[in-house]
Amino acid sequence: MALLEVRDLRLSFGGLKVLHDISFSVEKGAINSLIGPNGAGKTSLFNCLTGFYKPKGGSIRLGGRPITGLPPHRITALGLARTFQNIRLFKEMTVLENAMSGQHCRSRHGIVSAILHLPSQRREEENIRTTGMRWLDFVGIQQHAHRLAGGLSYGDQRRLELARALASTPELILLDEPAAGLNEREKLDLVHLIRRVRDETGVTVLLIEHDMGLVMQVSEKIVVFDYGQKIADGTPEAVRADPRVIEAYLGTED
Amino acid sequence: MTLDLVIQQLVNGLIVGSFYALIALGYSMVFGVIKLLNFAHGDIYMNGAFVGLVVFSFVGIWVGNGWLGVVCALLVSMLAVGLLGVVIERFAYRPMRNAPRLSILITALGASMVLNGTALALTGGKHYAFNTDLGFAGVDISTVHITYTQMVLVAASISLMAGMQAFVSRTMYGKAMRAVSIDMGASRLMGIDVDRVIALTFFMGSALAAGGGVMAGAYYGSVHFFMGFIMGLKAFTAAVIGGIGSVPGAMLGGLLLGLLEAFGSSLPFVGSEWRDVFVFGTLILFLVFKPTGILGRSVVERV
Amino acid sequence: ADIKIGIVAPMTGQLASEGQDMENAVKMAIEAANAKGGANGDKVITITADDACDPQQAVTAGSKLVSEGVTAIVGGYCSGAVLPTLKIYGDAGIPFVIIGANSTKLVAANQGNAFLANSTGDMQATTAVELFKKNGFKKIAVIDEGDAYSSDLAKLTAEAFMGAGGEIATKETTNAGEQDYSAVVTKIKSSGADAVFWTAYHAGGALLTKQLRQAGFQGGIVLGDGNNSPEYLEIAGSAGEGVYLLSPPTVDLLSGAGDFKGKYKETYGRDAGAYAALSYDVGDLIVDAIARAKSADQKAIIEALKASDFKGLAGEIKFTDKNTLQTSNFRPVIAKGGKWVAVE
Amino acid sequence: MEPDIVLSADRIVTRYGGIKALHGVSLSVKRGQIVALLGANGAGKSTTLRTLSGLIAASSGSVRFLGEDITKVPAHRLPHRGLVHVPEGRRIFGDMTIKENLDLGSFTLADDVERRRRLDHVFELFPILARRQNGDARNLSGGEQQMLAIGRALMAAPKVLLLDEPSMGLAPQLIKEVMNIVQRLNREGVTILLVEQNSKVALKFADYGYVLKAGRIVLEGLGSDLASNEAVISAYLGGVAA
Amino acid sequence: MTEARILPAAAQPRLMRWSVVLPALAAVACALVLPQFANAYVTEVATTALLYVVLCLGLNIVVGYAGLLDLGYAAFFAVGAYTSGILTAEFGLNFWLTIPVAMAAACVAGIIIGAPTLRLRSDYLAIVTLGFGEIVRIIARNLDITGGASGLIGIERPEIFGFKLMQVQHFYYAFLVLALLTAFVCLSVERSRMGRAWFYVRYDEDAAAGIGINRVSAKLQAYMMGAVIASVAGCLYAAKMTAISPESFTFNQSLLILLGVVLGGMGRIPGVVLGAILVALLPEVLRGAGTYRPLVTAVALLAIMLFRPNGLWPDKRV
Ligand SMILES: Nc1ncnc2c1ncn2[C@@H]1O[C@H](COP(=O)(O)OP(=O)(O)OP(=O)(O)O)[C@@H](O)[C@H]1O
Ligand SMILES: Nc1ncnc2c1ncn2[C@@H]1O[C@H](COP(=O)(O)OP(=O)(O)OP(=O)(O)O)[C@@H](O)[C@H]1O
Ligand SMILES: CC(C)C[C@H](N)C(=O)O
Ligand SMILES: [Mg+2]
Ligand SMILES: [Mg+2]
Repeated sequence: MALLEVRDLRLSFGGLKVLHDISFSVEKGAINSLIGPNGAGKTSLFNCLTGFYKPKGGSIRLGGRPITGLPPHRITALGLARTFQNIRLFKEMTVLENAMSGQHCRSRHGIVSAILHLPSQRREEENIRTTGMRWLDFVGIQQHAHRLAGGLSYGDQRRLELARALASTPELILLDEPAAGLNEREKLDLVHLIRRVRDETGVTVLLIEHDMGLVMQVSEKIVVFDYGQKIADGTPEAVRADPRVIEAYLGTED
Repeated sequence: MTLDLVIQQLVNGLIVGSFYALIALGYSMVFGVIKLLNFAHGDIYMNGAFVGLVVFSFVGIWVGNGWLGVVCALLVSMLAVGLLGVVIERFAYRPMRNAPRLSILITALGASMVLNGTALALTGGKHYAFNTDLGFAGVDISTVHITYTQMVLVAASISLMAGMQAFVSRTMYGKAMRAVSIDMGASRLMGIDVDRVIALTFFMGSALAAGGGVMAGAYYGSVHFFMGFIMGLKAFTAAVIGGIGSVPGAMLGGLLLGLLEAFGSSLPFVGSEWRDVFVFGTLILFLVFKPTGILGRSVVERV
Repeated sequence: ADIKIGIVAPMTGQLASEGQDMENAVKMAIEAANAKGGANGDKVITITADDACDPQQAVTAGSKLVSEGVTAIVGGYCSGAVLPTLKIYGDAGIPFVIIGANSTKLVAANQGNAFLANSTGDMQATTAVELFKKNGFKKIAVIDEGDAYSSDLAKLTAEAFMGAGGEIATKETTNAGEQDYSAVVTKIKSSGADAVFWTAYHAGGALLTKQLRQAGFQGGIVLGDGNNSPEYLEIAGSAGEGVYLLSPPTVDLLSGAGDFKGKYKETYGRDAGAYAALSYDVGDLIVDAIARAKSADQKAIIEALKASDFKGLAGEIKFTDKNTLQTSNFRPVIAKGGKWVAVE
Repeated sequence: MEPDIVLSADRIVTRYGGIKALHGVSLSVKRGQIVALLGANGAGKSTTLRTLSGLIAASSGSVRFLGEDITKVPAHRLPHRGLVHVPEGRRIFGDMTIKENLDLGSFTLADDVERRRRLDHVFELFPILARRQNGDARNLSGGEQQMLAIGRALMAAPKVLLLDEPSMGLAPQLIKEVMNIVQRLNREGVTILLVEQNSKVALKFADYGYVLKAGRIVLEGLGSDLASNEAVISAYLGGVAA
Repeated sequence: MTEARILPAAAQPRLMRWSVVLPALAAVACALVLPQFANAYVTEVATTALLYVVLCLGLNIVVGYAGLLDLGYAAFFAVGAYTSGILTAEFGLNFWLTIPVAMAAACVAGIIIGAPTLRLRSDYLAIVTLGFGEIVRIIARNLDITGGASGLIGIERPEIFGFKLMQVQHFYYAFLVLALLTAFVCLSVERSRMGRAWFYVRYDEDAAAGIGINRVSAKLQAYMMGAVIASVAGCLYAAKMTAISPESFTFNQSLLILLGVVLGGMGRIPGVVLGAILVALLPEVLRGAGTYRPLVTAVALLAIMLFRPNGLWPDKRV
């Protein structure tokens, strides 16, 4: 069974139909991409998957469990993490604290045990810190742990967002244009990092990207949207050759 | 409640409500442009009433205590207090433009206290009579008597508000105000002098409050240093209920608040001492179901 | 050594004007006493503490006076602010003569050291009921402002009037600082009341009067003692004609106060307000009590106060065993030609 | 000074708080050119544009525009002199309609007939904007917002246009479309200073280019020379950011 | 406009820094001996200052940590004061037993008003809290059990181990203990998982939701914790005043507490404590100004805000 199953998903704002009966699935352990022209509805789909938008119809299943219409924090707890198209870090907090934030839904101590300084609470805190450090290490920015997140370079901020999402120990991670604003070398590093995420942690990846070089390089399957509709779905080779995709999105090479 | 009573309370509510609306409008405009809950707005209203009274007593020597005097007082006060608003913005708020929002809020509180404290020091807390002879003539609808003064008052505040709405939605300067409220930096790139636009907003908002102050002073016949406090609160309430930042929203919010109060005073089974529980209770419930006020935009944050 | 007398009054806040009057008049009395050689030959000095009519500020103001080592304290305009201070002065054993505040709650909370120089709420209620009867008012609307003083007076009067066979048409509460009373006016009119009793202060009283008359209310209007202010008449204007007021003894009503009135205006550049005369008397009374106690000993002063048999501008001050006035000093007056004149 | 230099910066230093973002940047733009300003993340490209358009004050150095020193001229005075800046991230007025956004572009213009004329020109360039003119700008997709941002700038009838990363976040086809429009504008006589990270795209069109690194110009030359010198550029552009 | 940047302490590499601990200890030591040297008035004012310290620390959780603008905080103060006052005066309950009841009452009140409204945007939340504050005050004013407009009088003074708290000094120490306790609680929570969650929500609600934080629940917890602290302060306040009335729980009171939070430097405990002390002291220091007192106080306040827009003692690393 597929890890993520989207069936007949519909979304509209007022009169504007943003998603029309979208269906597709993502297999466990895969790296898939979602592409399409600007305004095709890619980010909106992510927002539906993660509970930020309430779809008008259709269903979403994660690992067989229905998650349609749940609030974002519940969905994260069920194993779906995301990054944002325009970086949304807690800029005024440290890099480590950002990484620690991901584990909120995996820890449980509350106000009372904090006031009482219970030993189990102390241990949990310690655990959150070390786990946070581990993820920083994984994405390669642990040397900046105590700097403010807002002071990181753009590329490092993208990495930190990834670390934060990974810290919630997801099964599926959604990346919204992770390469936007990165230069060629940074993009190469990103491809490498995305592969490591899947290979070393087993997390499934679904990403939105406009950089075709990166998309073709990294994805096993590509879903293509246009005007809120799925117009293609297949391997990079198949998609690249699809005339509808070329017309709507890629354009003719020159 | 009998029908007459309902009509009478409706009239009562509309009259107070039009004052609330007028003051709320300035509140909302200032909020719209610099996202500041201008706690000093009520004191501006109070200052407007005092300036109006001084002018009225002065010109009264020549023109008497009738309409002409009130109109003179209104115009002079709106101009003078409008400028006061500009001065306050210049010296208290502009230096704070990049400060945290709560700090600006506290600065506004400080500005309010300065205006209020000055008025106390100057008047010694005395209540002044604002005696006009506008008369009680009017029309009767069944047992309900509506004076011409009341009609003029409602008409005046509605036309001030309509004018404001037209200004904001039609003119280039009005558009500039909205642009500044959305993005100051980008506005400057359009060639908009942001400081000027903000100053203009304060001028207009303060002038409206002053106009309200003079009208209220003349209508109710008394002026004192504390009169702005409650009015400021009501205006704030009305502005938020209407959907803060929205001009027609402020108007509707003001009228709604006036009506709620009028009918809240004649609740069945309980006395008028429960009025504000009713008013605020209704408002809170309302916000639970319509979280952005009457005309506030429901912005789905794009993530 | 100098004898220190504390004055607590609202010097800021909404009732600052009244507080100013109290301070001025007490000081005038003390200066006059000093000119005659002070108390027991000692010079009397005053220290003013602002309570802003706010309970919390009143407590700090009170403890400031206590710490300054004052011999006695006079003042207090708002019952709400005086109430929590009674404990402080009581514990410190300081004689305290209350000038204005007169809620019956003060009597209950008194620890024996406090004296009410103003007639209490129930005395006023009695006077009010008498006035209603005399004018043939049968159905009264009672309106207060929701503060300690006015709601206490409203309640007492309503009870007293019903006890005397009268009917309460409606009981309403307004908010201090608001200008529009139309909703309440509408309610009063539809209640069929033949008179209105307003128990709060003059600012609201004037507005209410005006709006009642404008709405065509023809019945009687009666005001509590917080309304005696020249400002009331100025603001109410012609609408105020024929309105009754349960007045404290003010300079205009007192035959012997002409000198005081002139001197007050000369010294402070303003007219003497409603409580100026009584404040002057209380200033006098405290010096008199110290003189009678023949020392600055506070217990002795309290005893002397209990035994007071004082005649001042405002009339006589003699206390009951509850430290309240033996005879009410409220006088019903009526507004005629822009002046308060005594009702015979 | 050469007469055909319309915009120039002379050793400008710009700070954010205490931190220097530009360490003496000098550049010049000639009439009718497309000049590219390249550089990695955080190199100071946007800061340079902001300093040129007066959004941030330079702490030293000077900016000249059409022969006048504009270093101290506030930002809002420049559009009607003909210097218009399309900022990074588009910065459209999302709560206002597309038409209102465009109107604001010609804020300083009093002549309604002329405004209408310019509006028609923009609608001709970007037909999608004409179709959705009464809709709220926020609902446009990324690419359409970019068109609106450029269209809004054109409403001021610029002599010199400062464009900050117009290709950011755009689909491949749209990048092409936008760049075509840039070229067309240039042919119509608008001088353009183009900031790009994507050097391939930028150098295809540019007459001249500058490369910024850590707040300093490290390389400049004719567009074609730089384009053939990709290796050198990517050494700078691919280098460690910030 | 940017919010003042506040770093939760967990971010700091070392939790205990002597440069912080030593002055804090010194301040506590001074506070301990103060009544030995001061007269009743000074002690009274200092007690008020401590009351504001507690209230401001409580409100700081709501405003400073969770970023919720609360204009009706005095309501919870009132809930505490009235619960304790009524239970001791009318039902003869032991003062100390009233505290847990008051805490529970504040929690319930916090949930009733907070649960449906905390998702509102800041300015709308402001009016809801303001309205709630007024509702609580008017209810207290209109009910018989609360003593109506005159309030409750003759509230019993508490006893502890047979010792009756009577004088200002006694209450001074009681409030000092409460203030220290509150500071300790705030410090502990600030550095914990929930404390961080508040900061996350405050800086970016959507991002917080995206990483699995329940925004409404986090806000509600902050709101309730603030409510509980105010209610405990209210209990002690009632016992100290022996007479409480609706006039002590006005909108102005709420503003004053907010003022203390922002004036000193929102979000960090030392700043808030300083602000609270200032709010209590400033009007007293300026007593000499008479009728001009409000004006002078206001000018002083404005000057502070204009010269130190982030508060007097903001976080150093801003
Ligand atoms: N909250 C909203 N209100 C109204 N319209 C919206 C909203 N969110 C998205 N839309 C509209 O839905 C359509 C799809 O937008 P979406 O952001 O999903 O596009 P996208 O495929 O991610 O584009 P891009 O590549 O530019 O990011 C657009 O037309 C957009 O204007
Ligand atoms: N508002 C700001 N406050 C503080 N520092 C800033 C600000 N904006 C930019 N900086 C800093 O100034 C330097 C130059 O930034 P600038 O935005 O000009 O770079 P850029 O070349 O445009 O990069 P990008 O390609 O990411 O847009 C960077 O180190 C950046 O961190
Ligand atoms: C009329 C006033 C002297 C009464 C006083 N305000 C009180 O509260 O008791
Ligand atoms: Mg997108
Ligand atoms: Mg940039």
